[in-house]
Amino acid sequence: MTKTLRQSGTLAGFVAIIVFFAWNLPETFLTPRNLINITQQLSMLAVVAATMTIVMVMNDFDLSVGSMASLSGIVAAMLFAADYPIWVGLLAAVGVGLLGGLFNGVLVSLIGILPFVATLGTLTVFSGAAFLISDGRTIFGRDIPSAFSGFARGGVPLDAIGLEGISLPFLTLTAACVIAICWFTLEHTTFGRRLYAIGGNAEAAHLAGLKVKRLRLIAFGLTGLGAAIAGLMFAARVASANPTQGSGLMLDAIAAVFLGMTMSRRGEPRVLYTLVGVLMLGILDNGLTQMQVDSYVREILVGLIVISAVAVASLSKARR
Amino acid sequence: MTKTLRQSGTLAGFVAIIVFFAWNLPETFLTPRNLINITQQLSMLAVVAATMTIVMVMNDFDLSVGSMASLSGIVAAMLFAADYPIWVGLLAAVGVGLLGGLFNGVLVSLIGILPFVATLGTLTVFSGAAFLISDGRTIFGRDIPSAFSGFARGGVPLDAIGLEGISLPFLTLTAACVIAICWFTLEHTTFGRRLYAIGGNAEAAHLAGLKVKRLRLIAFGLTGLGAAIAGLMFAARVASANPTQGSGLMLDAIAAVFLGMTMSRRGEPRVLYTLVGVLMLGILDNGLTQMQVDSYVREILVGLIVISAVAVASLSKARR
Amino acid sequence: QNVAVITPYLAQPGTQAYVEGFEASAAERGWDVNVVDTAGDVAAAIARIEDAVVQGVDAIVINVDPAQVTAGLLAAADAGIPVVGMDAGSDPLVAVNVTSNGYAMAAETSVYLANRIDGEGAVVMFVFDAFPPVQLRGVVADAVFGNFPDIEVLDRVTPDVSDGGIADSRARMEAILAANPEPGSIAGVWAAWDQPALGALQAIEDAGRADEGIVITGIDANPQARDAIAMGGNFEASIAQDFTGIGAAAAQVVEGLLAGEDQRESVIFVPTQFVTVANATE
Amino acid sequence: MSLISLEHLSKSYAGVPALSDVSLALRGGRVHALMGENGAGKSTLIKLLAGVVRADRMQVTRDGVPVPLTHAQHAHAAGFRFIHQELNIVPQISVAENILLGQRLPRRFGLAVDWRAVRAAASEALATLGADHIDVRTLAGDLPAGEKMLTKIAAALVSDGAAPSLYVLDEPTAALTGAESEMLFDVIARLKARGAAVLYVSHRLDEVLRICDDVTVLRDGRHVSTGPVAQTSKAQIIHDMTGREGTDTYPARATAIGDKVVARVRNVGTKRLAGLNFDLREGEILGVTGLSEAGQSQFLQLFLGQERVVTGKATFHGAPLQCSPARAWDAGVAYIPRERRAEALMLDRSIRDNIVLPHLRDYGALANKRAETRDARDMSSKTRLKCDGPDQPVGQLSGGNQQKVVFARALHGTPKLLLLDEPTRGVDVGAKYDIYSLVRALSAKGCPVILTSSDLPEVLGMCDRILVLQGGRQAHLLQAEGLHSSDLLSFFYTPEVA
Ligand SMILES: Nc1ncnc2c1ncn2[C@@H]1O[C@H](COP(=O)(O)OP(=O)(O)OP(=O)(O)O)[C@@H](O)[C@H]1O
Ligand SMILES: Nc1ncnc2c1ncn2[C@@H]1O[C@H](COP(=O)(O)OP(=O)(O)OP(=O)(O)O)[C@@H](O)[C@H]1O
Ligand SMILES: [Mg+2]
Ligand SMILES: [Mg+2]
Repeated sequence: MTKTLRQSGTLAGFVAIIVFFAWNLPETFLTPRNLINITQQLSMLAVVAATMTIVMVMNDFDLSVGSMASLSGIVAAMLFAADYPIWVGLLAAVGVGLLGGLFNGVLVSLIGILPFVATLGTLTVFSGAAFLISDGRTIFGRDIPSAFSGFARGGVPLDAIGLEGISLPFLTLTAACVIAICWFTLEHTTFGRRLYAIGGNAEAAHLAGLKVKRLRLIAFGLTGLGAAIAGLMFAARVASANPTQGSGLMLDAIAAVFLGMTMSRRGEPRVLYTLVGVLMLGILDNGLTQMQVDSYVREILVGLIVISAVAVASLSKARR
Repeated sequence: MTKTLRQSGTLAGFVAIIVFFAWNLPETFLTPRNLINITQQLSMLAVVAATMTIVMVMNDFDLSVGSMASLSGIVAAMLFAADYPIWVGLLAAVGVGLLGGLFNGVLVSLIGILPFVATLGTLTVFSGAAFLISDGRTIFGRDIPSAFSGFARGGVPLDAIGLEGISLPFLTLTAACVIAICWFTLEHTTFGRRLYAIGGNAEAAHLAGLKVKRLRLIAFGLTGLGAAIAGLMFAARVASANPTQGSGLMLDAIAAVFLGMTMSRRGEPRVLYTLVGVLMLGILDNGLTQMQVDSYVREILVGLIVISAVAVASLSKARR
Repeated sequence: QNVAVITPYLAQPGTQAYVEGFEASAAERGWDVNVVDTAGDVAAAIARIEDAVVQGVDAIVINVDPAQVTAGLLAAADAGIPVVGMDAGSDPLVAVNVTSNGYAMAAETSVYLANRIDGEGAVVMFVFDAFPPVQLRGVVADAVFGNFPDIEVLDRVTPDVSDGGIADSRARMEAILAANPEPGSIAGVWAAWDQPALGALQAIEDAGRADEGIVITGIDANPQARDAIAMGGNFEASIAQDFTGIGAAAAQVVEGLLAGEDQRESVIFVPTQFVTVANATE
Repeated sequence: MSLISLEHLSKSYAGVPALSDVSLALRGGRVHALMGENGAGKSTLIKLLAGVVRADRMQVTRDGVPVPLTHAQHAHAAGFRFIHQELNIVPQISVAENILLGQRLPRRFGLAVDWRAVRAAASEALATLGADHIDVRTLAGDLPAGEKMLTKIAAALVSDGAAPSLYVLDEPTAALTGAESEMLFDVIARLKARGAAVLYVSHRLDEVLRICDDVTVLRDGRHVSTGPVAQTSKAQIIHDMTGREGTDTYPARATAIGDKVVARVRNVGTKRLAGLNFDLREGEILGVTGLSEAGQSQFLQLFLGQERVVTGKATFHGAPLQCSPARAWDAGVAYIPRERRAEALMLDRSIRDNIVLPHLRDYGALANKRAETRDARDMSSKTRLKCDGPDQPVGQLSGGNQQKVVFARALHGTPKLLLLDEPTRGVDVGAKYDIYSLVRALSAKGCPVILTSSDLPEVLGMCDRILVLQGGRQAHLLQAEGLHSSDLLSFFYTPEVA
């Protein structure tokens, strides 16, 4: 009973928010265009949050995703600026993300540094590297190939299903793919289930013969990869790269995962619930802006709503 | 043996850094004026880190200290601007810090939200509140009484001990007092011992008759108080208040506590080691700037040095 | 009429001033203005532009590099909503950009500084290349100082701006002063905006080196800087953008666009004012 | 029949030897008991064998072929299966996943996990244990303690191809009820019949004599004796373990129970308990038993203020029961929780810190390390704790010695009521006797004791009266005098007599 309440508490809040905006913004909120817009706006955050879920499943963290996103955007943009073909830039950026993630993994799993400290350190390092190779500048304009930034503007036209003039943005599709892969990996592969086992009881996992170190290493690599993809999406969307642009992603991604955790049975992170968390944050921003709520009040409201959702979940859990 | 190495690894690094700068900057680094300067620059961070130690002893966190520092600075400045006497502003700011800290405490201890989520939420709320009441503006100039900003410029002259023209800044003294109080509280009172016990095993502490909820509540209150004091020091030092000025403190404070943890015997946070962590960060900044190291390279170096210190500590711990 | 003002930079005093100028002019015209700050997040600025388009506002005013928010601008163009830039940069998708001439401002302060130190000595520069409008100031100043053979740029510092820019600049300057203890070893400090200039001033005064004649210049002439300049100390000059004027001019442009007028110029420069001790209190 | 021989097993921690050159041969089809006092090195030997702790020196061969053992996976591949001393369940995942932990889950299309096959394999393993009443979809954390252990045992029984050749069980019955233990013994008999070797660690001597074929005794990390069980005796084993004469009986009551009623409980019901009705007198030792999870722990927690009185009236020294552990300890209640690692100990803190934890207030507002150290040392010697000194972290102690630290904590000061939940779990025979003597001494001073244990002889040997719970309800209140294990067991099932 209360278990259901706890699980559905945040979901109920989510639905309440949607109903509230639909009521107050009858013309503009629940329109296909607005909804598709929201998914596009959230696509970068969704990618980071979904891949962040992979490490959080093991009770780990990655604070460096934001600066990794910036760094990978910068790497791609610098290569574009040096007239390398697009695929080189993309590959390099993704490679940097994977390597950076694995570096986090080495620190956390092989050396045994607490994830919080290790990724706090690499946050600084990645961000410094982004500044260093870009010389602190924003790279934009002709340096960014239009095929690259065009990707973020394009989409699959939805005329066929009766939505004239609306298209499903490539960014949304990319995010959907990443989420689907993360979901499948975590929920339906031995690899994913092992990560959950590590999160539940690392010692038991170790005693059962799981290669805890290797698994953690890989998981961090995947999170770094996700951050790099998000960084590329971000750079395409803003048609430019600067060394701080990803920094807002980290706290939001963690908040989304935590919001999601209030929805799951044992309070463990799960990708689809993370997605609900992401949508909740994005819809609040969209709806409150449309209602012309002052940006500062919006900030306070978002904070309070997140706290309340988690508080309701915690309280009903405690009463269980 | 290795235990000693582990404990002294970070300390040895600290000494090595000092020796390195003393060698490379023979005229200017180890001068009384420069050293006193460093202590003054670090005074705010030291206060936040020392009081952050109080919650981290219980394995908790407070991500909201930075925005709490900004908020308390803004509250004081707004009251100064409205021509209230200085003591009213100070009291209100400190009161806000204590209340905010207790609010965190309620969320974490009574409601049972994970500290990371709870304080991530209040970070947003406090920062929104700071923006809202200041209308996003920087408050400065005639609005800040000179008696208030004068405090940050004043100090106790050290002519008596042969340091002509140098004075020990009041900010340094304030930080020293806060650190001394935190140190005494954590190491030499039963209250502090209890906090350490909660960090050791909260469930066991509860069943052994410790008032875990109340203790956590108080500890968070103290951390909020410390953040508010740091916010006031900051506002006095820059003779102005703006709604983001404390935000850099949070990650640095946490980094300092973690650096300190690598020095302690069982990896638990201790105030004096936290202080070494703070000094290490500050000295790196000061020395590298004096050596005209590019700011981006400096950032990377600081990150790498922190990671290496922690890595050495973890490795020697593992080999134990 | 319903106008959305969207910026990631509202925390900057300058942005605030022209947003207020715009709001004042808009109020006179009876417009409904929604100011949206995305706290440094450019992608969120795109999102908020899209939200404003969905919401069906009559015009959008931006203070962000248009090249970075092209996605949002395209959405606005599709919906036929005019976009006006306030100190935003030129772009085909922005009808008009109302701004001050950043190149001229940087040139004026750096030339002032070079002349005050008689074209010789060591200069500390405070720059911030991540933000395009500030970055170009640094480029201009580099060129000016490079043209004086006896001026040596001692350090080119990028302060941490997350604390507002004063405190970290001050710590950097304290370290530089410590590294250069000889009187006269630093001739001037050129800052690309006022906060680092104020931090450097505090550092110099506190180090007891206020009487060495180190010349400081800033840009923006925010009230705190004006106070400092008016004191007649080391902080000698800054340059004031007419923020209120920019806001008002932007409002006027919006009004014209809404009335269906054609805009001939795509950039409108609002005059700046050089501020020294002589006119700081005006 | 295979022969697994372990030779020259040596391991020292920070220079202190935990195991010195121990050799042992395990034969297929035989159950080999490994005995020794707490800290003798049994679990260390097992961890070396499991590949989770690196040996200083070790040579393991099966039928003459060397087996490398530097990782848990090697042990698994060699067909060695383990049930470690501390319960290592993953609470957040299902029983089925726990049972298959460490193996590649069955897949469909070579990609997605085939959940149906996972459940089938897990159910099958549970069925061989006779525990098919456990739903494999339940989250493991929601199971009662005994069923968690059964899950763990089932995990050891699941085989993926290679037929396991060695089963190692480290105190498996410590968390099981009598009936569950019997089930386990059946399984062991079947494994034995299949030709597997079994290495069995337990501090319950009767059990060892009953199911084991051979016995090896360790003392201080050294090999003392090995031989067939049939040719030894309880007294001999105890002598080998402790180096002195000893017994596994219980110290007799020396003083009479007082007349004063200390606690009065009338028709008390709580969320999980009902119909409690009894008086507790000065110096009385009350046993609480029943089937697994019949409410024993809740019963103790009633006096700790963790379980709230909902109906009825309960008083302690005339006042209502305290409503929080903090107040209860203040009122003189001392408590030993069931799960020492989760609920009692700060593993990375010193023995001293752990012992003085509930008594901090007695040392004043300012910390007084000297007095604390003195008291900790005093209590360590009273409980015969094997340690390097009061500054050693508790996590480095053997399981039984950790339990003694918890005991030292509860006995420190002068408790007015002692609550013991499975107090001697994992404690060796000699130390058990010492602990029982301490409990007796306390009761002689008038302190009443409430004890619950799945070890029925312990309950019968120590208690004056025994309260039997059935599904949280008080069913019987018996005089212990003259009662036998089998009699007591039958009361677990007989309905309450009105
Ligand atoms: N005794 C233990 N108790 C609890 N956790 C442990 C224990 N030993 C190791 N771990 C955890 O597991 C990690 C090591 O895992 P493990 O040794 O299985 O790695 P691995 O990938 O198998 O490495 P390798 O194959 O190189 O031996 C440690 O970082 C720690 O978190
Ligand atoms: N991680 C460790 N660090 C230091 N010493 C240890 C560590 N683990 C075990 N020891 C020591 O090794 C010795 C043997 O411990 P072990 O756990 O093997 O005992 P045991 O025979 O299993 O005892 P019990 O019956 O209490 O379980 C003990 O003295 C213990 O203190
Ligand atoms: Mg053992
Ligand atoms: Mg290994």
